[in-house]
Amino acid sequence: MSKIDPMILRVRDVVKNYGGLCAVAGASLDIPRRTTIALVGPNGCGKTSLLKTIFGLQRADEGSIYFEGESIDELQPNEVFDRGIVHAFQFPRLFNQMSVLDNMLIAARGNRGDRFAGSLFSRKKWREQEETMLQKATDTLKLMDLTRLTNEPAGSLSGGQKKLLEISRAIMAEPKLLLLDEPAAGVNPVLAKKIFEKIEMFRHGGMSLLIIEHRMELVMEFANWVYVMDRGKIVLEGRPAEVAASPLFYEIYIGGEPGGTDICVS
Amino acid sequence: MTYGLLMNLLDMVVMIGIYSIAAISLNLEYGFTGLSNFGKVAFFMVGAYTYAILAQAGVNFGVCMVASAVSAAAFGFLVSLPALRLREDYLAIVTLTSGEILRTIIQNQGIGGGYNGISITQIFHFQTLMAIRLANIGLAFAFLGICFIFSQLVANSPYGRIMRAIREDQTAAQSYGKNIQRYKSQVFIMGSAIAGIGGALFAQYSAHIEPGSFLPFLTFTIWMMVMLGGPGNNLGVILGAAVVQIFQKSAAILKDYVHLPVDPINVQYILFGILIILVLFYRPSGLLKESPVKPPKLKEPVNV
Amino acid sequence: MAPIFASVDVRAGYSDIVIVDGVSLEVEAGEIVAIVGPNGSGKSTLLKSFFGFAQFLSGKMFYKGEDITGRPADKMISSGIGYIPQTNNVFANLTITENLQMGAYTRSDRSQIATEIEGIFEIFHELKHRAKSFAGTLSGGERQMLAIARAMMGKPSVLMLDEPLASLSPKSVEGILDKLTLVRQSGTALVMIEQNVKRALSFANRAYILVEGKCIMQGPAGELLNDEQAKKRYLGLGT
Amino acid sequence: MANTPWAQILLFSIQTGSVYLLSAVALTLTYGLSKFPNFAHAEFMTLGAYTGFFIANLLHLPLPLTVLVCILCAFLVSGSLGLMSYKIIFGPLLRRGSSLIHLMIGSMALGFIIRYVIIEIWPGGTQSFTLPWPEASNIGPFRIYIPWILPIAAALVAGVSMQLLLTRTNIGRAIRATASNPQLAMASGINTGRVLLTTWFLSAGLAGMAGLFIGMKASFSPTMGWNILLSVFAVTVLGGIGSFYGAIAAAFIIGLAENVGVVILAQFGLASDYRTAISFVILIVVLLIKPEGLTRLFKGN
Repeated sequence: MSKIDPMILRVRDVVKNYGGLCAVAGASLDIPRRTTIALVGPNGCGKTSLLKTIFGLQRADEGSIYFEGESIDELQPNEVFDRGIVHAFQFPRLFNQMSVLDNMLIAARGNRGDRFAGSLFSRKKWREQEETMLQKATDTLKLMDLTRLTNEPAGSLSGGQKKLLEISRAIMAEPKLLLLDEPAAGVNPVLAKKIFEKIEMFRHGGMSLLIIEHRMELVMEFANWVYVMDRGKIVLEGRPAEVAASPLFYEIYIGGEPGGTDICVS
Repeated sequence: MTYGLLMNLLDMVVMIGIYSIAAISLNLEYGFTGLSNFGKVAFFMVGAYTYAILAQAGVNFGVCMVASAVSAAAFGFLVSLPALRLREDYLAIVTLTSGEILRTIIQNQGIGGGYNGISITQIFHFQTLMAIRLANIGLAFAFLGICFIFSQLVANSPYGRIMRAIREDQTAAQSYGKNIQRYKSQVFIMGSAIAGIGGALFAQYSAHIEPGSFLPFLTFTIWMMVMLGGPGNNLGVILGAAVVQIFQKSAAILKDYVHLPVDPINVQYILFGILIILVLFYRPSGLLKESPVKPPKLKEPVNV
Repeated sequence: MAPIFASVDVRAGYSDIVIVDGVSLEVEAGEIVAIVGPNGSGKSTLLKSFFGFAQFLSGKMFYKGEDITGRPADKMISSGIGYIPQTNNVFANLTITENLQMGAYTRSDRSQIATEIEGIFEIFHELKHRAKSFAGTLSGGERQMLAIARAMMGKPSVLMLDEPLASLSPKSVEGILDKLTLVRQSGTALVMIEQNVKRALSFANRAYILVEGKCIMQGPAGELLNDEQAKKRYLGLGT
Repeated sequence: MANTPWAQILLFSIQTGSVYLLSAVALTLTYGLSKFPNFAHAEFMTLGAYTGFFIANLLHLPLPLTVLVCILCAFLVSGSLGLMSYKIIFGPLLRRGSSLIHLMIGSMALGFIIRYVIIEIWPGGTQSFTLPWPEASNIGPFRIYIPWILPIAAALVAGVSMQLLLTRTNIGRAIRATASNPQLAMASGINTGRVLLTTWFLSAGLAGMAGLFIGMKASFSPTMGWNILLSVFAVTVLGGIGSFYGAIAAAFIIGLAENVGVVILAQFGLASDYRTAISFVILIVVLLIKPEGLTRLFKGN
């Protein structure tokens, strides 16, 4: 594909099984550039599994994934990261014994000192680079109100702060596409709203987002498009208001028996 | 007797220098990167035998040292190929086994004299034992200094930050673009090279080495130095090496000079075991805590 | 009548993340209580914290009038409170019969067990012909069935189930609900977590609605079912 | 060894396999439940040999009785030590959430403590039993000597008893249940703490028995357990950690590989010291190609 793909990410018929149980049963979705896409659905419907598959943390059993028109199915997470996708975990996976700042600097791209030879022989160069990175890290931390914790070990943060740091760290990596797994879970509603406002700011800066989120008021306010997942399949998509008004959506969340088979056994 | 004691003391200082080098090498692997190398003695042994064989062939000291580091690094690379893909418990078993197999090979294939070992002419030929020991102290600490500075430079750079990140959470490190396989392999090679230098100095100083000098207990001793001194802190592991060495030498001296109902060497091993378990329980971070990587200061102060 | 099981002002979570923030719950003997709420509302954490599988931060628990706060999981089970986790709720490497035997682990009347397993197979006849297969070979619906059968072997007075109907096909859902009705008829009270409000409320006697770790509504299931306000707040659409 | 007839090599393989079976089934039990390789397992074996040695010198009973008492004592002494080591060291460390590496280091430390206590009590290196075994005799193509046959018989008895224990008794099923799903085991009212204590007792006890048989076969020293530990690890990994049947199959595979391998190596003029190298190669290959070992072949354990 020579022309620029209008979709930054295309997911086609992805299937992922765990042992005999099927987590993702042929899901497809598209993410246009500079949009916030919400992925919603009941517990255990395969959302987190889909996100992990996109990021290369696990291999899809079937289907394909294209990022900016190129297949990324076979890539390791670090290679997916290099392409420009960043994944923030649902339960923060911080480097607990390292300072908040170190956690941020790890995410920075293109540091000369990341390489062995560079760390020893280009000391001056990476020190200069780190000054710029430091500026960016402190700015981001400030935005997330973590400034006063800059030098604390990440492990000593409270639950909500860890969540904020997980997201800050992802932003530090300047993703083209950011995958967020429940950014608002476990944080109070005021903070959750704040997180989303900041995310919105980054979208205006050119980032695309795929967010798993349960709080419909946040989805309504911030998402441009919603995919609803149920039992491993995308069953509904549309604008937030359309989805929220759809009877099927109510069926899935609140009641009724949407069609479908038992957990597929392979 | 006082002369004897003094010589023992000097001997101890030399050994502190040599073991500190080994401890620094394990600290790179375990302390900073979280790799469970339970076969440290193998890399130490490769360095020692390379040095011994080359020195016997009349090769110049500097070349011997470089060759020891390189051959240990090569062996490290070889072991790292299969081993670093594995879980940490498997890595421990495989590295441990490599050391044992290597020792078997050296014994049975008659490498460096097989079971009987190999003698090495020392590089210092002074009149008195005291002068020789002092010179060895200088030599060991010079190399310790080099290894220490190297290790500090690596550990306190963005590279070192990644090493720590791999230790804390491999998946998260990989999710932030780090090719963890490559980093682990590089660290393993670095650690092996430094262990090789330690081994070479050990061979040079001991004047005679044999397979029996490289038992798994040596690995355990080095681990003890790191655990006790403080994983992730290079000064800490040197302190650990000193404490363990003082302990070990005291037991040996005690055995020579005092008659006890129990063998102090045995008691020392037993106490080592107990000490390590106590450290695991009450001071898992060791005597000295890890220091964070220092980024350059911002030119303008941050307004909090 | 005094409740058979009660929790008072429970706060629970993981390490320092508070997920359940002050939930009080009462269960009468023989009734079906549903705990409903959207994803991440803390339903599952609440149940887990009762057994110490999530951190029980503060609050009290009572069983048959006795304070059981802080009792270890195995003691909770042996005193008559059964628990079925949402996932991994069978011993995959044990046969179905062995799974049932593990369910009766805490009982002292061992001689009865063999005959009771026969009895259980009468109710859960779907499992009978596979008695000797490993539980790991069962499908999702069958696993859930076995999990319930296993828990019933312990003769609990209260059985707590974490989303027993999640990701099941409509047919399996019906099958499970049938069995749960039988369980209830045997006198065991049920505490059931369910995301699907309509399904839960039409099955339960009473219900608690959890949103963001707090109980926002409670009452007889029938009343909640027709409450528009409840529906809105449940989805986070109302105020 | 090069001229040993193949029938005899087969017998030796079965005998080696039997010893590995005892030791590896034991190791896999704690490895599967506590999730770390216990390096002190080596010393549990050594202790079994020395306990038997001590008892045999103490007693003046008919040979069969002596052997029986030795086995019992080796089992009980090593077993009790295993139980205590879990209660005092590993249990508390696991509850504190110690890392895998810390647990391994802790088990190595414990191993050194036991080893040097043994050296302190029985100084002087190699020891051997002075039991009045009947002379070796030829039966068919085999040359039979009681100390060679003993481990085979013991492995058979222990294997069958373990099988019965694990499938027919409540505690045995609880052990398997805890290995399969610890949280659900707790949610079934199983006191998992007690289950773990039991497995550590059983595991160390069996290791003690294995050590005793190695000791009876020839001479033994304080490093005896350590010397075969690597083979035992190879068996455990090949069998698939925590798999009972896998460990049994793997024990005989490694036993055969080592005995046949040594003969083949001898033809190339290589020493029999390389037998550990054979299991090492198998270990590496298994870890790289099939890290789950033989478990898939034996589903359900």
